[in-house]
Amino acid sequence: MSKRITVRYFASFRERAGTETENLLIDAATTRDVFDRVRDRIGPTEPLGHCKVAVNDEMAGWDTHVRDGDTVLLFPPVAGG
Amino acid sequence: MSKRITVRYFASFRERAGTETENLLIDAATTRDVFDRVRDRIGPTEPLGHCKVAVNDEMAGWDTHVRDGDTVLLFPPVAGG
Amino acid sequence: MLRITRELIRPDALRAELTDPAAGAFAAFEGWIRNLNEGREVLRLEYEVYEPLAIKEGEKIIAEARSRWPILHAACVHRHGLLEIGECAVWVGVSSAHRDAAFHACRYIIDQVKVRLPIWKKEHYVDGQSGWVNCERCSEHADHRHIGGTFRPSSGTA
Amino acid sequence: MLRITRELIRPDALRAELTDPAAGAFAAFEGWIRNLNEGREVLRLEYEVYEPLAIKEGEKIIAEARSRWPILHAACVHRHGLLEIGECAVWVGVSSAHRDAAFHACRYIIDQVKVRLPIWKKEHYVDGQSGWVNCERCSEHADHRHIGGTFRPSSGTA
Repeated sequence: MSKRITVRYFASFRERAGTETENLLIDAATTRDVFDRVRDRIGPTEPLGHCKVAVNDEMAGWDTHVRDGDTVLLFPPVAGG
Repeated sequence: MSKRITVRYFASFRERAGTETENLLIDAATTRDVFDRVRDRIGPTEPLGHCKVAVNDEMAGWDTHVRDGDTVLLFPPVAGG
Repeated sequence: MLRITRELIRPDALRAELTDPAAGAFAAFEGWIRNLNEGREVLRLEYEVYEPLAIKEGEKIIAEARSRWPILHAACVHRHGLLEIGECAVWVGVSSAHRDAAFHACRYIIDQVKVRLPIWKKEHYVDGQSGWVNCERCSEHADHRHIGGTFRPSSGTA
Repeated sequence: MLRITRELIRPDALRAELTDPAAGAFAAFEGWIRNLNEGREVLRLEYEVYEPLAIKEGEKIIAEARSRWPILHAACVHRHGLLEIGECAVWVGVSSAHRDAAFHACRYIIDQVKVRLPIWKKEHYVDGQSGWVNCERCSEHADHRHIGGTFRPSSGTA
């Protein structure tokens, strides 16, 4: 069953996606599924383990389930400091 | 053979000696001997290993030899910071 | 307390916020923009911060430090925007009764901030090129570098 | 650089002396006068410093830190005279390319300064009494405390 997922891109992901936000209608159970779909669109990225993800402004894992209407934030490797 | 040794006292040692400097004419081969003579005068102190000594403004050990005319600085346990 | 700011970081004012009559020790760390990274001359750095989650995660890190060491006060401020060489990108300060706790908590906070906060930086080089800085941990794995030619390992501050 | 001063310590001015375009990290430590020591309420502390040897020994400690870690600049300033609660008794700052060296060198310098420099302090208590503070290491041996009733273990800052 397809879900409406809003994806927000940051830093290098945003540059490669060419947009900050997009609304996808996809078959996705987890954040990992969302990321896989995104990689089909923007090309290869750093390995999953180096990237981070949040759902509706809460840090999440790659096995976190997504629901219809969720906003998934995709973070390339962070480099604060 | 007796040596003229100038002893300088610091902090609690100075308070107990009642003076900052004194000139002693003593039989002393090492700084340890000087300290022993001083303890005869000012009473028991913290153990040798907790105190420090300098000769003529150079940090020294308790086996450092003293010569006629030397100035021996006696430091009670230090507590900087 | 974790703050994100576009203004210059003022260590003296921040330090004053951590004073306490019961504090005998204060440890601080600052990350400064340096002019060289991985052999390339850096002109300036551009920081991107996702503020809502950076603050949430930063507060969590500070709470963790508090639960691990007996500290009195701790704070961290991170810059956002365009920074020049020599500017302070991040400040961490911790006050405590004894110095061991202040040192350990300060180190813990900066280490965690660097790997957990949603913050990215793009280096602008003297030669006109630019590139996103890879994360500190990721850059330990040389095989994952330079995907697409725009990723740079290591970090602008240290 | 090690300095002894009777003036207030100004961390911001000292920090500015350690800046360097190649520095990505800066670690600092401050010892503050706290209001309680070993359960007794402290009013103020009186520091005595034998300056010629404190400077010599301090410079040696900083040189040792330099030889152990790849740091850029390091400095330490210690107060002398009468200090009130909350005042800074000692400041240590270290800048380096990477943070690990700055943290380690900063910790090394303060640890060594506390046990090697010819500096003593007398605590003045709220109840009117006063006593010399015993050295940090010595106070680990409870059997050597309170000789003559005037020695106090532990230290005013931490």
